Amino acid sequence: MIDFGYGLTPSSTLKIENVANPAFEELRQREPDVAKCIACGSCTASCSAGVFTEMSLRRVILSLQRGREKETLPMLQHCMLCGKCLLVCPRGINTRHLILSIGKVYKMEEDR
Amino acid sequence: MSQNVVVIGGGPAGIEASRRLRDLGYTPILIEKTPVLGGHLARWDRLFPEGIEARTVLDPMVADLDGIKYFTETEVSSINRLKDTWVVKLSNGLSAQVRAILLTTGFDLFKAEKKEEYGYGIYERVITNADLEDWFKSGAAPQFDAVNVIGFVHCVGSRDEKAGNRQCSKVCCVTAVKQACEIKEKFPDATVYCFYMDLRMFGRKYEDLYLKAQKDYGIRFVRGRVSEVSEDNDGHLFVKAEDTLFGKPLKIKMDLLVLMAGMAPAADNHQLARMVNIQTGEDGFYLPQSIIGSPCTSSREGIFFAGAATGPKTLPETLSEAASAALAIDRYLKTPQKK
Amino acid sequence: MRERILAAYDPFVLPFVFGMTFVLAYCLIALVKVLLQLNAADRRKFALSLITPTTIVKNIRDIFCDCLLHVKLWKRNPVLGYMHSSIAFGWFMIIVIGHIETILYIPERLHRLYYPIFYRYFMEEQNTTLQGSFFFFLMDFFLLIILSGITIAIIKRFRSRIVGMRRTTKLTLTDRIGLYSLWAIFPLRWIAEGFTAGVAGGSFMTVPINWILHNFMSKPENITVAWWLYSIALGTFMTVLPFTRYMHIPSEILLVPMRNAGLPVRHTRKGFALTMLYSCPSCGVCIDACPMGVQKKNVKDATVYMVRNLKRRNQKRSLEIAEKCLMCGKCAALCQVQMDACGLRLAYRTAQEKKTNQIPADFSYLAAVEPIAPAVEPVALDDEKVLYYAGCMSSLTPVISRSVQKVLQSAGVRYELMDKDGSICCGRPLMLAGRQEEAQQLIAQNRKLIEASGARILLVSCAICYRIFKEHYALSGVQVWHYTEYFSRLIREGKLQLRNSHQTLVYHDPCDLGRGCGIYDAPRAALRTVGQLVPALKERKESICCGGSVGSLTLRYEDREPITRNAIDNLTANNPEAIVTACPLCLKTFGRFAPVPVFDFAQVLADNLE
Amino acid sequence: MIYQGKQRIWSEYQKEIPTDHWFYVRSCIRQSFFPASEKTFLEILRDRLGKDVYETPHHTTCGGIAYHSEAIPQETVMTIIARQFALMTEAGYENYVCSCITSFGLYSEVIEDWREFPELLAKIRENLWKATRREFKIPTYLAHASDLIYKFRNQIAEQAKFRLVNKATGEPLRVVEHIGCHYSKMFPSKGVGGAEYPYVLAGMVESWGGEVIDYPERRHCCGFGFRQYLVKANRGYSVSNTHKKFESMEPFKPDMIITNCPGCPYFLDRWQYVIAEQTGKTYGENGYGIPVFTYEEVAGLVLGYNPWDLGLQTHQVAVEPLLDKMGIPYKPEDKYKGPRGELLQRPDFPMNIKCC
Repeated sequence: MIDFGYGLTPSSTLKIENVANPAFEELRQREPDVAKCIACGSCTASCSAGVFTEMSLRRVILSLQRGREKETLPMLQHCMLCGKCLLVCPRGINTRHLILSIGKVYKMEEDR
Repeated sequence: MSQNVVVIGGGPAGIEASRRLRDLGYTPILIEKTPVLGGHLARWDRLFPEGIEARTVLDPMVADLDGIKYFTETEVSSINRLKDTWVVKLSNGLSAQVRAILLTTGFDLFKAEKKEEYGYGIYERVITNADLEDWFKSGAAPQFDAVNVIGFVHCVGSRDEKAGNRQCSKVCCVTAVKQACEIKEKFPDATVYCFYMDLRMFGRKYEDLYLKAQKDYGIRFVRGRVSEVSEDNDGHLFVKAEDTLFGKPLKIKMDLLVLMAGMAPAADNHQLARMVNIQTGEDGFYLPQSIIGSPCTSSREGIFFAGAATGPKTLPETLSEAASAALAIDRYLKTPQKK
Repeated sequence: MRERILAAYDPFVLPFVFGMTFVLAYCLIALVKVLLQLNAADRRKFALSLITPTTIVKNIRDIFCDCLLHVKLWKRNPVLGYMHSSIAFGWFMIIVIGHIETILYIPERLHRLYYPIFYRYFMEEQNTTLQGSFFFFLMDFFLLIILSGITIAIIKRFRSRIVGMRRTTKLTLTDRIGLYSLWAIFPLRWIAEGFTAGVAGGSFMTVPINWILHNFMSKPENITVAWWLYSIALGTFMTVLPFTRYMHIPSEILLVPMRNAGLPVRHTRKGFALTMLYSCPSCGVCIDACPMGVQKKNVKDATVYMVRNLKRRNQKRSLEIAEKCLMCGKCAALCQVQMDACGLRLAYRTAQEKKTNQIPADFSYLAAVEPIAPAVEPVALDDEKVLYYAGCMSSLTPVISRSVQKVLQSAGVRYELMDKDGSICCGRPLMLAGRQEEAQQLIAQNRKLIEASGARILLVSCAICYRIFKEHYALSGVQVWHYTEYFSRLIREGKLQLRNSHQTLVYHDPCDLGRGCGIYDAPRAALRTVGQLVPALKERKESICCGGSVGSLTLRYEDREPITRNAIDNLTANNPEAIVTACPLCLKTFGRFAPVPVFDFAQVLADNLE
Repeated sequence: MIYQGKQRIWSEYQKEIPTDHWFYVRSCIRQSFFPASEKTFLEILRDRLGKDVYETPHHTTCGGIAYHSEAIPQETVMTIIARQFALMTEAGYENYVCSCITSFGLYSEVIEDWREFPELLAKIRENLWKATRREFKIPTYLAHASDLIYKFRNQIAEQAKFRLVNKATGEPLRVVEHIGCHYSKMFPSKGVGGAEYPYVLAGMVESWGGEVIDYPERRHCCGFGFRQYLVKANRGYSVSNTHKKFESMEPFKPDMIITNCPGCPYFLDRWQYVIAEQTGKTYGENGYGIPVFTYEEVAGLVLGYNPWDLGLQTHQVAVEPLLDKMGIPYKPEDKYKGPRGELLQRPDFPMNIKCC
């Protein structure tokens, strides 16, 4: 392979057509409410951990739907499970159980 | 002999207004350019938000037309003002002299082929909401096989300068969610996506339908406008959009794409407007005296509107506007003419 | 008094002996197993408690009151209380008296296990002699008490409404065998002693039975049949006991001292927990207690079913129950054997989290949270600088922190707000989710911040935070006060001038404040100065959870509503003009559905300051 | 694909292209990328079709590359273009045809600007007068060279010696047509067939026997885009775009690519080499790439010109497999010979993409 000093940059397009997202399906079994999320961001706004870190439950749910959990799972480590998101969610999603279920379905990669 | 009123447009607005006028003792002359009464409703299978059959709304109306002279496949050839009456000449040779004309010309479904980049009329697997409704109504076997991923594209020809329609057509979001649930029933293990900019579920029980779509039918909502559609070598579609909430472009291979064509102003609005010398708004729909205060009266004496002729409307709004137009006509005809 | 049967033995005692040895062996093995399962520290703690005099007295008193007299049950349902205590205490006395007779008159037979039980058969005694008639009378008296208890038990079995029982558990097969054998024991004893009454002595019970069944009892060969049946009934009951709900009889005797020793529930099926599982009599009191029981589908989630599923090692159901529970503690408060139901469930959640959670917590960012600027000038000893910790939930109910500050200012108290711009959570919701170590990290960081603030009093307006500050924070030099206590103290010290609005108020005891920390009267005392208190149907220890608790992990939002509405009906039974509570979560939860305005405790005070 | 759907769109975008008397201007870089294309264009129009196509040696660049790379302001480029038109007026022509797509887009844009802002036109006239003492008239018709070949595609077909057909199987060749973006994307009405389905190349392919492929990324940029490839730091972005196109057309197994712009053929051709060397992947059959042609070269092949006279030897991707498919005779040994038959040096071949 010749190094020309420039190369192909990978496409940032998400190809999710038939990406069988088994993990998300399992999460949906454990907590069907995750489907009700309308990504309004109330949870992220009122998040106790969000005051100190970039924790955002909205982005986590969305990235799980897109199969891109690697980018957002580290955020969940900061969650104190205080339950404020549970109180403010306009869709009445049991966000605490969702977070706990995510912990059971998705695995953190030991990159360190 | 009771006074006549000319009603132009045989859709739900025209029919309902005619029935009300008849009940008020007038003889409505209902003119419909297509062979069938009922307008777009005649083509629809089930209505949001609860999915009741369109037939159950239309059939009783169409069955109750005695006392109304209606002419299908007939158009208005000319209208002229004679003192305080209008002389209306019809394409079937008849003519009527009336003091009030009700324009219930409704809307045209936006021609989805105008959005070339979506490929309607070019890719087999791209259909419109009307085509889908036809298929639901026909009960025929599915036209395509291996339908595993289905997409609904909102705002086709609505809120779109390039398509010449800046206004929101109001009904396509809730129709899309309804059809998404219906199609999921037909293809239970398909994944259904809805591409929206803003999901406008404003009416009563609309939000419940949205919630049901999410929870029970597993419809996936992607916040992002579809930019282009292309066909791969086996005839399936590539749909491109940006997931604006996630901030990344998105490409999905789909087996069926439904374009939610919006409500465009009726093509022959200008023609009729010229005949009776009234204006259409910048958006092409007729201009009532005031959108809030008197949506059914026009700027010209004796000319009235009802239904989607003055802008996108849901069916209940159309029917109630038809009733209020009938009353407006009744009040106008009952006031003594100024000598 | 002489021995009728010189060999002091008869084959009919065998079933009883077999049953007795079996149950004693079983209990012994279980005891050893339980003690071995305790970890070393708990075992030492338990042993220590057994020799400290105060706990010994407490143990004896508790065993006597709970196990024999069922005092707690009397308070709750006198009829059932009588039934249980009559059978338990009566039977206990019969055994004791039997042994006393044996010791007095034929001590050498004492080593024979069966002898005191079948004393009548082996010893011939006339009711004419003083001690004979005395013992006959005593025995028959307790026999009567037991039989009365048994008749109530039979009525309860078929017409449970009459005895005021509402919902209870279904009897398993082994329970049924145990129950019917228990019923059979004493009537058979009555008949058996009827025979001996004919031959030797008897009293007001055994003699009349002899007349009634004279022709049957006169035939000598029937005598052994009666005693055989009596022994068999005893034997079957004893053998089947460990597998029935009646296992609670022996195991509660072990549970009481373990509880008094203050052992924690570490594992759901080992040590203290195992004793609990055995001690559950499946009485079903917790079914009525559970606030979730409002919905039919939740009835099967009461503690009795948790115990049952744990015994049957049904992982799936145990987890479901453990995760759904509101942790309101009402079933534990009313439990007849005072089982730590919440501790059991929390232990299950903790084990589950440790096993299945794959996203470890990372609270390293907490270190960056700076403490509140410590008071610049040194704080005089008596000057109580107050640090007010409103808690996460209070940022969603601002009326609370605003009212608390208004009251503090009016009382001239110098205070600092610990979480003006977002706080580190107190850790209790994390702990309730089963993440104990992670909670410790929050506790450690919060402790550092509190102690660094130089305050001497930590004021908390949330019942949930209060409980964990009380139980898990070892704050040196800082006292933790719940604002209900602190404000009623301010009122007592005259630092707060309040006017009585004579508004009829009902006070809702937040679970973590009332049952959790035992604070019932302080809020009521304060509220009486500003309004007229109206009682709820059920309050104090039996107050009904508002349904909004973060204790429940899996309850769906729509399933919380019926619980809340039920709690509101309970509160508004005497139609107060307003509901007052002392927890942000209850405030928010009631606020959604209550027909009358819902105020926070501090809000009511703040609104009625002079 | 519903063919009538495309035809309906084409019917809305037809142009009335004049038949004769053209003033021709060349492209700055097409001769260096594909040397014989412009010569072939003139030969076909003048000799084969007998058209009057005048070309003055005094014409210059249209200034497009500099303008698009923001090296010169709009007024400067407009004055250059005004001078070109002045040459045309002086030569007595009214129909202006340019060889380069970027120029065509620029000319259309400039003419459109002048139409909307007459004062700008007046200013440019003054600039030109001051600079060169010349006057000019705006061409009555502006066309791109491919428009002309499209217009006379049937006459060419009549004189054709070969067809875009696979000689062995008789199947029409599968042809990917790539239109330069500046041809119709800026002004859809200025392109034959509009922006979504331009017909200018498709028309040629169909009349010469080939079959057009519509692959998903057919309208995606070829990767040329001036600043993308001029600056080395951006070049990765340029080759990634081309890579996206090839990945998308691969399942359709195209035999050849026909283009009408200076940059597209060059980059579609050269980047196949870079992609092959970097990723080891080729898109043609058995290790070869997909040959890329300008429409003039294809017209030349169809009319039977000698491939080496069309300059096909300067292509990076070997054209021989396609010539064999069409049955066009060629002498492999003459490939690397100079104009007088002397053997030029044979270039050393790349590792991952076959050449002949």
